[in-house]
Amino acid sequence: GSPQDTASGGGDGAAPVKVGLVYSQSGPLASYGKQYIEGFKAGLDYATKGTGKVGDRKIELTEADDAGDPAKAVSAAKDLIGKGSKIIAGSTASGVALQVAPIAAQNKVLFISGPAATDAVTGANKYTFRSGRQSYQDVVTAKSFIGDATGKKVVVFAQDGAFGDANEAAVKKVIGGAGATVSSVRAPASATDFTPFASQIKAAKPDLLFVAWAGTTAPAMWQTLDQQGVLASTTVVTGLDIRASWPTFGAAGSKISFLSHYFDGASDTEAAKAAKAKIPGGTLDLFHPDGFAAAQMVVRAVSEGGDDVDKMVKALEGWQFDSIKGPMTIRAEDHALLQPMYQAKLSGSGTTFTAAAQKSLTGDETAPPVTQMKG
Amino acid sequence: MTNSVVEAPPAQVPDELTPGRSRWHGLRPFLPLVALVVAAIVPYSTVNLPGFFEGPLNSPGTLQLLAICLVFGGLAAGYDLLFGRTGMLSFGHALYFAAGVYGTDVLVTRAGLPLWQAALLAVTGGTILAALLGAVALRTVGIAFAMVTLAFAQVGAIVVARDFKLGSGEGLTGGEEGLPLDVSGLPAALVGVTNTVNLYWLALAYLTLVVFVVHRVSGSPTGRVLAGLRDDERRIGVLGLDPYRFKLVAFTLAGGLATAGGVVYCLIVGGASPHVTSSELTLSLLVMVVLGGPGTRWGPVLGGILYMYLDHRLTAFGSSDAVDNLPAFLSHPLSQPLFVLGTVFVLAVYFFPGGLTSLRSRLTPLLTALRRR
Amino acid sequence: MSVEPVLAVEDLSVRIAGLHILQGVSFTVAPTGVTVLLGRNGVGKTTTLRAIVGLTPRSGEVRGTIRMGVQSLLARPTHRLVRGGLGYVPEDRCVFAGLTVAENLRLAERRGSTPAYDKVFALFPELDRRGRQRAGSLSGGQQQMLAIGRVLLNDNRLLLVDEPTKGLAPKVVTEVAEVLERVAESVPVLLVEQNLAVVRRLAKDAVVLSAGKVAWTGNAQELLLETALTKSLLGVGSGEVHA
Amino acid sequence: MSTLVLLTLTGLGLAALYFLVASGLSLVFGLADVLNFAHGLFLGVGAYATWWAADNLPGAGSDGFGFVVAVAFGVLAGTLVAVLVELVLIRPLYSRTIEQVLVTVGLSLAGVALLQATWGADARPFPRPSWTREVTGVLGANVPNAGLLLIVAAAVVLGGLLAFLHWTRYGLVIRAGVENREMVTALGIDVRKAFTLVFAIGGAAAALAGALGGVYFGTVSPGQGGSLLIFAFIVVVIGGMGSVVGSAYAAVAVGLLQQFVNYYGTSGLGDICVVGLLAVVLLLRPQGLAGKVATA
Amino acid sequence: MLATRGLTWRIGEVAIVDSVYLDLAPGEFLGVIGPNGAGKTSLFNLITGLRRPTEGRILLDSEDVTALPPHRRARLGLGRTFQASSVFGSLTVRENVRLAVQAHRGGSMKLWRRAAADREVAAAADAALDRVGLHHRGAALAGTLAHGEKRKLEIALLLAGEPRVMLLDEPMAGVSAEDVPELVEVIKSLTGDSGRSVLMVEHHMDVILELADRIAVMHHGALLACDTPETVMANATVQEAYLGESL
Ligand SMILES: Nc1ncnc2c1ncn2[C@@H]1O[C@H](COP(=O)(O)OP(=O)(O)OP(=O)(O)O)[C@@H](O)[C@H]1O
Ligand SMILES: Nc1ncnc2c1ncn2[C@@H]1O[C@H](COP(=O)(O)OP(=O)(O)OP(=O)(O)O)[C@@H](O)[C@H]1O
Ligand SMILES: [Mg+2]
Ligand SMILES: [Mg+2]
Repeated sequence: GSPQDTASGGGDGAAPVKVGLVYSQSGPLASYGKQYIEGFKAGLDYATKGTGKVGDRKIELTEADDAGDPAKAVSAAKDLIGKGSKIIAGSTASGVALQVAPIAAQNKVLFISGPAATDAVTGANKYTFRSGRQSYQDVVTAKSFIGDATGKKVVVFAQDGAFGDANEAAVKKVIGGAGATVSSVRAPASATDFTPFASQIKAAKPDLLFVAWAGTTAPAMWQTLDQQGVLASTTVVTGLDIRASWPTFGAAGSKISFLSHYFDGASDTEAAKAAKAKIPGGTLDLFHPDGFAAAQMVVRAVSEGGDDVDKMVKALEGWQFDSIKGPMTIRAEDHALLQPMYQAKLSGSGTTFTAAAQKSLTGDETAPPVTQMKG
Repeated sequence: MTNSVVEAPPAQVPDELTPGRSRWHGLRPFLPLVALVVAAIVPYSTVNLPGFFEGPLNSPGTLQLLAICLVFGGLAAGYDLLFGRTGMLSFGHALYFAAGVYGTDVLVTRAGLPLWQAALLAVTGGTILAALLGAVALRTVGIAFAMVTLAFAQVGAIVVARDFKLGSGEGLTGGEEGLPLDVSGLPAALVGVTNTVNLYWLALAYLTLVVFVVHRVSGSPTGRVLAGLRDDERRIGVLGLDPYRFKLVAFTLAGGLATAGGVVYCLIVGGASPHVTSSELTLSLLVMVVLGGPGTRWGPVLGGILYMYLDHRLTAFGSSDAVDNLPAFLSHPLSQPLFVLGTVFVLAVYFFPGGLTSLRSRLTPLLTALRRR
Repeated sequence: MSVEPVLAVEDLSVRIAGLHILQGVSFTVAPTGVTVLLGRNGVGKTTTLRAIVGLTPRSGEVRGTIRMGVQSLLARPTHRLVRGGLGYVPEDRCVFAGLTVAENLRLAERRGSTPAYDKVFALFPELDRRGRQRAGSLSGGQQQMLAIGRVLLNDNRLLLVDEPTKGLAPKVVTEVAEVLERVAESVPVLLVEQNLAVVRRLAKDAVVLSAGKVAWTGNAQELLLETALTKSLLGVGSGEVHA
Repeated sequence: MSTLVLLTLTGLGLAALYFLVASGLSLVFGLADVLNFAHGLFLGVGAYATWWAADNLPGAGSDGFGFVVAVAFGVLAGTLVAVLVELVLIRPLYSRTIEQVLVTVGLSLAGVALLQATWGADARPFPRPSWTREVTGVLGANVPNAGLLLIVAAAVVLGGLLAFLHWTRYGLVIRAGVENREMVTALGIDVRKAFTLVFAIGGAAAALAGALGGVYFGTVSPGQGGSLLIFAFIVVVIGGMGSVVGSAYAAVAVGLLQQFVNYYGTSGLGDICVVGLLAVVLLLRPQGLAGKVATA
Repeated sequence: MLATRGLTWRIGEVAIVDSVYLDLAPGEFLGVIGPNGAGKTSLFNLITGLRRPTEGRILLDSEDVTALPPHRRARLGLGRTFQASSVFGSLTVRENVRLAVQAHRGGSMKLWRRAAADREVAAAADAALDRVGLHHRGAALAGTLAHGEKRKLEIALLLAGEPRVMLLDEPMAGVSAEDVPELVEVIKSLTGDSGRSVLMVEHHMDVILELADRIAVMHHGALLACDTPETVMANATVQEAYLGESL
C-alpha cells in the first residue's frame, strides 16, 4: 500500500455513515463525558425516531477516549478521519476542542465540539461547530441578576489561566459595558486556602460578585467565602455545576445565585421528555443537552449533506431546531449556538438538594457578539 | 544520606565501553541499521495487527501513534544521558521538552515565523535555557539537584498556565487550554491526515538522531568521564577533570535533545498543551528509562516506545467490550488506563529489575540450557 | 585437637556472579584461642567470613555445611546468628557514618545482656571522648576502633574479625593485639590478618587459603617458624615476619 | 489588624495541613530513604475510608464520638495499606532505592485510578462535625475552626513523632539501616521489622492528614492527595530530609509565605515564591534547613 | 616543589590541622606518620583541595594554589590515592585506568571521538595495570575487586596520571604480606628517576623506613617533627605516642 492512503468515505448510498466521538471516558472530566454520550445516544434516538438511520444509511458511532489529553484526542481524531469518518464530535475539555478544531479544518471534516465552554471554539473555522454553551453566555446570564448595571461595582473572582481570562474579559465587556465598574480577584487554580482572596473580595465591597471556578477545590472556596461573610454581604453569582457537586456547596448553596446551562427540570420540552425517558437513571444533568444537540446536528448534517462536508456545513449554518433546552439557533456567521440559559436557586441540605429555575433567558438575550471566522 | 537516593542507577556498563563477545559480534553493528530500514518502510505496509493497532500499519491513526511513540523513545534516550549514564536525577526535564513544544508553537502561531526559523530558534533557546539553568542547579547534588530542577520546571509550568498577555490581549500560551498550531504557514507536507506519514518519518529521524548522538557521546572520551561521574565525582576531580563542566555539558546536551523532541512533537500533535510542562512528564520519562534499562543503548528507547504505546492504547483497551463484559470489580479498575499503566509498571520494576534489556541476559542462561539438551 | 571445635566448616563452596570463589573449603575453629586465616589478596578470606555470618550477596550461592556445635548456621538469618553470640568485625569497618559514635555503640547493644561500656572505653578511651562526633568524620584508625569496640560490647561465643589492625598506628596495633589476646582467653576468635607480627603473637592455629582452596592447616607458630613453608605459602621470608 | 490575624492564623492552619502531609513523607524519606510518591495514595485511602466509615460503620458517624471512630477507622485503613505496600512491594527491592521510588510512582498512578474507578472522579461531600464548618472570632477575625483543628492535630503529631524518635531505638536502627542494611543485621538487629514500622507510621500520619484534609476541604476526591503532595515535598526538602522538626519549620514558612503573598501580591505569586524559596534554600544550604551536612 | 605555610583547618574550636609548615623538595620522599586521628588524611584533603583550610596557604612550585578547586590542582601535577579505596565501581578495572590516563593526557572533552579507538591511551593504561600486577583483572568490574586489589587499582590510577607530586594515603593497608615488597618496588620506581616528589602516609614502619628520605610526625594536627628517619625514630615522644612497644 502507499503511505498516503486513507480509507475513502464510501459514496455508496446505503453504506453506513461513520461518526467519530472523541470525548473523556476517563480522566478528570469523565463524568462530563458520560453525560455527553448518554445525551448523544438519546439525541440520536430522538432525531432518527429510534431507527438509528438517516434515510437508509445507518449512523455508525465509533467512540474514542481522550482522557482529557489533547495529544490523545488528536491521535484519535486522525485515526477516525483516516478511517473515513466525515464527522467528529465530542471534546469535553476546552483544550481538546481547540486542538481538534484545526485538525478538522485541515482535513475538511465536520467537527462538533461538546461541553468545552471556551469562547474560542466559536468562529474557530468553517468546519467547527459547537453543541454546548460558551462562557460568554454564562456571563450574560449573570448580568441578568443585577438589573441596571450603571454605577454598580462588580468583582470577578476567577482562577488563573484561559478559563478565568475569558470570564473576566466577558464580564468586563458585558457588565462593564453596561456601565458597571469591574475589577477582578484572581487565584491560582491550585490554591489550597482561600482566605486571602476572600479578604480581598470583602475589602472591595462589590454589589455583585461573579465567581468562575472549576475544579475540585470549589467546595473549599465556597466554604471560605461563606465563613468570611462574603456570601452574606453581596449578591454572588456563579455557574451551576453537575448534580453530583450540589451537596458540596453545603450551607453556602442557598446563598448563591446560580446561572445555569442546564439542570433537570429547567425545561419541559418534547426533547427533554424524550431524553429523560431514554437516559439511564431518568434524571437529566448539565451536559446531557450538549450530547443531545450534537446528535441532532449530526443527523441534520447527514440528511442534508450526505457525504459532502461542505453541504453539511451549509445545512447547519443558520439552522434552527428544538432541543432539550428549547429553541436553538446555529448562527451562520460564526457557528455560535444560541440557546436558552437559566437563573436558578438551590435548596435543601445534607445530600439532597434541588434546583429551581428562577427565570429563563432566550437565545437572543444571551447571544454572544459575532466573532470573525478565523479559517 | 542525602545522596543515596540518586546513587548510581543499577549499574550497567555502557555497551560501548565493553567489548562485545557474542557470536553475533560481526553482525551486531548492522542490526540497528536493519531496524531503521524496517521502521522506515513500515508506512508502505498494509499489514493489519488486530489488537495492537486500530487499523493497518499505514493508516494515519497508527502512524500518528507510532510517531508519538518514536518521539518519546528519543526523549527517553536523551534523558538517559543524564540519568542512566551520568547518574544525575533531574525532575525538570519536561521544561526543555516544553520549551521546544511551546517555543515552536508560539513562534509560528503568534509571531508568524516560518517553521524552520521557529524550530531553529526554539532549539537554540531551549539549549541555552538548559545551559543557564543547569549552571545554577548543578551547584547542588543528589536529591537537592532533583528538587532545584523540579522547582525551575514548576516555574515554567506556572508561566505557561498564567498565559501572559500580548499587547493585543491575546494570551501567549493559551493557559490551560493550550495553543493550537497555526498551520497556514507550514509546509503542506506536514499538514493533514494524509500526510501523517511525513510526521512519522520526522519522528523516526529524530529518534535516530538522538540514539546516534547518545551512542556516540557515551562511547567518546567524554562519555567515559560521565560514566566515571556516575560512580565517584570526587575521584574525577582528583584526576584533574572538572566534574561541574562535564555535568553541565551532559545537562545542556540532554536539554537540547529534549527541545528538539519538543519541536517534532508540536508538529505531530499540532499544538501545545500544558500537559507537557507537568512534572508528571519528567516522572514518566524516568519510568520509561527504568522500564527499558538505564544506561543501555536500546533500553530507554524501548521503554519510551512501550510506555507511550500503552499510554495511548490502554484508553481503547479500557473501553473495549472485553473489559466491559467483566464483572464490575474488574471492569471498573481496568477501564482506568492509569490503573493498568501503573500496575504494569509496578510489575515491570518488580520482575525485570534491570529493565527490558536485562531480559536478554536473563534469558540467555535459560536458552543455552535448553539448547544443550 | 581432641576437644570439639566451636565452628566446623566443611566443603564450603561460594559462587558469586558466576565466579567460583570458594571451592570446597574445610577447616575448624578450636574452642579456645585464635585461629588465623591467611592468604594473599583476593583468595577468599573475606568471602569465607561473610559466608559464615550469612552475608553472601543475593547473587551468590553457598554450598557445604557450617556448624557451630550441632547447630547448622546456613540458612539462618544473620541477625539471629549474631544474637546467638556470633560477633563480626567487617573488613571495611562499616561504621554508620551518619550516626554519632555513641549512637553507633548504642545500636550494637543487644537485648538481654548488659553492654560492657566500661570495658570498651577502657580499651579505646578515644571512643568515650568522641561520643558526639559523627562516625563518618572519624579518622580511619578511630573508625577501626569503633568497629572493634561495638562487638566487644556484648558477650560472644565466637568472634569473626577481618583485618582489625589495618590502618592502625603501630602503638594501637599492639594495643589491639593485646585486646584480642585477652578476648581470646574467653572467646574463640577466627581472625583474618596480614600483619604477621600480630599473627605471631596471637595465633594458635592457622588456616592458609590459596585461590579458593585450603592450602595448609595446622599450628600457627610452626608455620611461622618454618621459613620454607611461610615462603611457599605466604610468599614471605621469615626475616620479614619479624618486622 | 484583623486581616493580619486572620492571614496568620489561616496561614498556620495551612501550614498544619502541609505538615500533617509532610510528616509521614519526611519520616519515610528521611529514615527509610524512600521518596514515597504513593504517600498521596495513603492520604486518599485515609480520607475515603473515613468517609465510608461515617456512613457505613456501626458506631461511626459524622459528629462527636462517631466521627472520632470514623477517623480512627480511616487511619487504621491507611496504616494497613502502607504496611501491605511495604511488605509486598518495597521490601523485596531493598537497597535499590531508585526502583523503590519508581514502584511508588507506579502505585500512585494505579492507586489513584483505583479510587476513581471505585468512587468516581467527582468530589464527594465529606462527613464532618458541624462545628468544623463554623468560625471562631479571634481579635475581630473569623478564623475557621477546621484550621484550628489542624493546628492542634499537627502539634500532637509533631510531639508523637519526636517522642517515637527520641524514646525508641527505631529511629537509630532505621537511620543506620539506610546506610548499610547488611551491617545492621550483622549487629543482631532485624532491620526489616523496623522498616515496616516506619511505613506503618508514615501511612498512619498520611491517613490522618487525609481525614483531616477532608474536614478542611469539606470534600474528598481521588486527586486530592496528589495535589497536596507537591507542597509536602517542598516542605520536606526545605526542612531537610528526615528532620521532622525541620519539616515543621518549613511548613510554617511555606504556609505563611503563601498566604501573605497571595493577599498582598498578585495571583500566582504565592506559588512562585514558594518554589523560589525552595530553590534559594537548596542553593544556599543543599541539605535543607535542619538537615545534617552531607558526608564527604 | 610543594609547600604549606601555616596550614590550619578548624572545625568549631578544634584544630584538626594546626599551623603546618611543610616543604617538599623535588624528588624527595617524605613519609608522614602519626597516631590515628592525628590529621594526616585531613592534611592531604587540604593539599588536594577537597577541603578548604581556615588559615594558611598551599604553594605548588611556589604558586599559590590555596583557592584552586581539586581538578585545577590535579592538572598542575598533584595526584593522590585515598585511604578508603575510591574507584569507579561500575566500570571495569581497565576502563578505570583508561579514564585516568585520558584525564591526564587531555582531550576528555571530545564528544565525537571514539574513546576505544585511542591506542595510546589503551597502551598507557595497560602499562599502569601491569606495573601494579592487576593486568589479569582488567575485565572485572572494579566494584567487585577484593580489598587488596582495590588498593592496587588506586595506585594504578595514580600512576596513570603521571603526577609530579604524589600523595599516598596508606597504600599498604590491607595489601597481603606477599605483595608488599612488590608494591614498595613500584613506589620506589616512581621516585627514583624523574624528580617526582612523594608524600606518603603509612603505618607500616618498615615500609616507611625503606622509602622515606625524611619523616614528618603529626600529632594532634600539628607537625611534631620533620627530620631524617634515624632522628625521628630516636625521638622519645614519637616512640611513646606513636610506636609504643613493638610487638
Ligand atoms: N560481589 C562480588 N562479585 C564478584 N566477585 C566478587 C564479589 N565479592 C568478591 N569477589 C571476588 O572474590 C574473590 C575473593 O574476594 P575476598 O574479598 O574474599 O578476598 P580476600 O581474601 O578477603 O582478599 P583481601 O586480602 O584483598 O581482602 C576476589 O577475586 C573478588 O574479586
Ligand atoms: N568533620 C569533622 N568533624 C569533627 N572532627 C573531624 C571531622 N573530620 C575529621 N575530624 C577529626 O579530625 C581528626 C583527624 O582525622 P584524619 O582522618 O585526618 O586522621 P589521620 O591522621 O588520617 O588518622 P588515621 O591514621 O587513623 O587515618 C580525627 O580525630 C577526626 O576525628
Ligand atoms: Mg578481605
Ligand atoms: Mg587517615
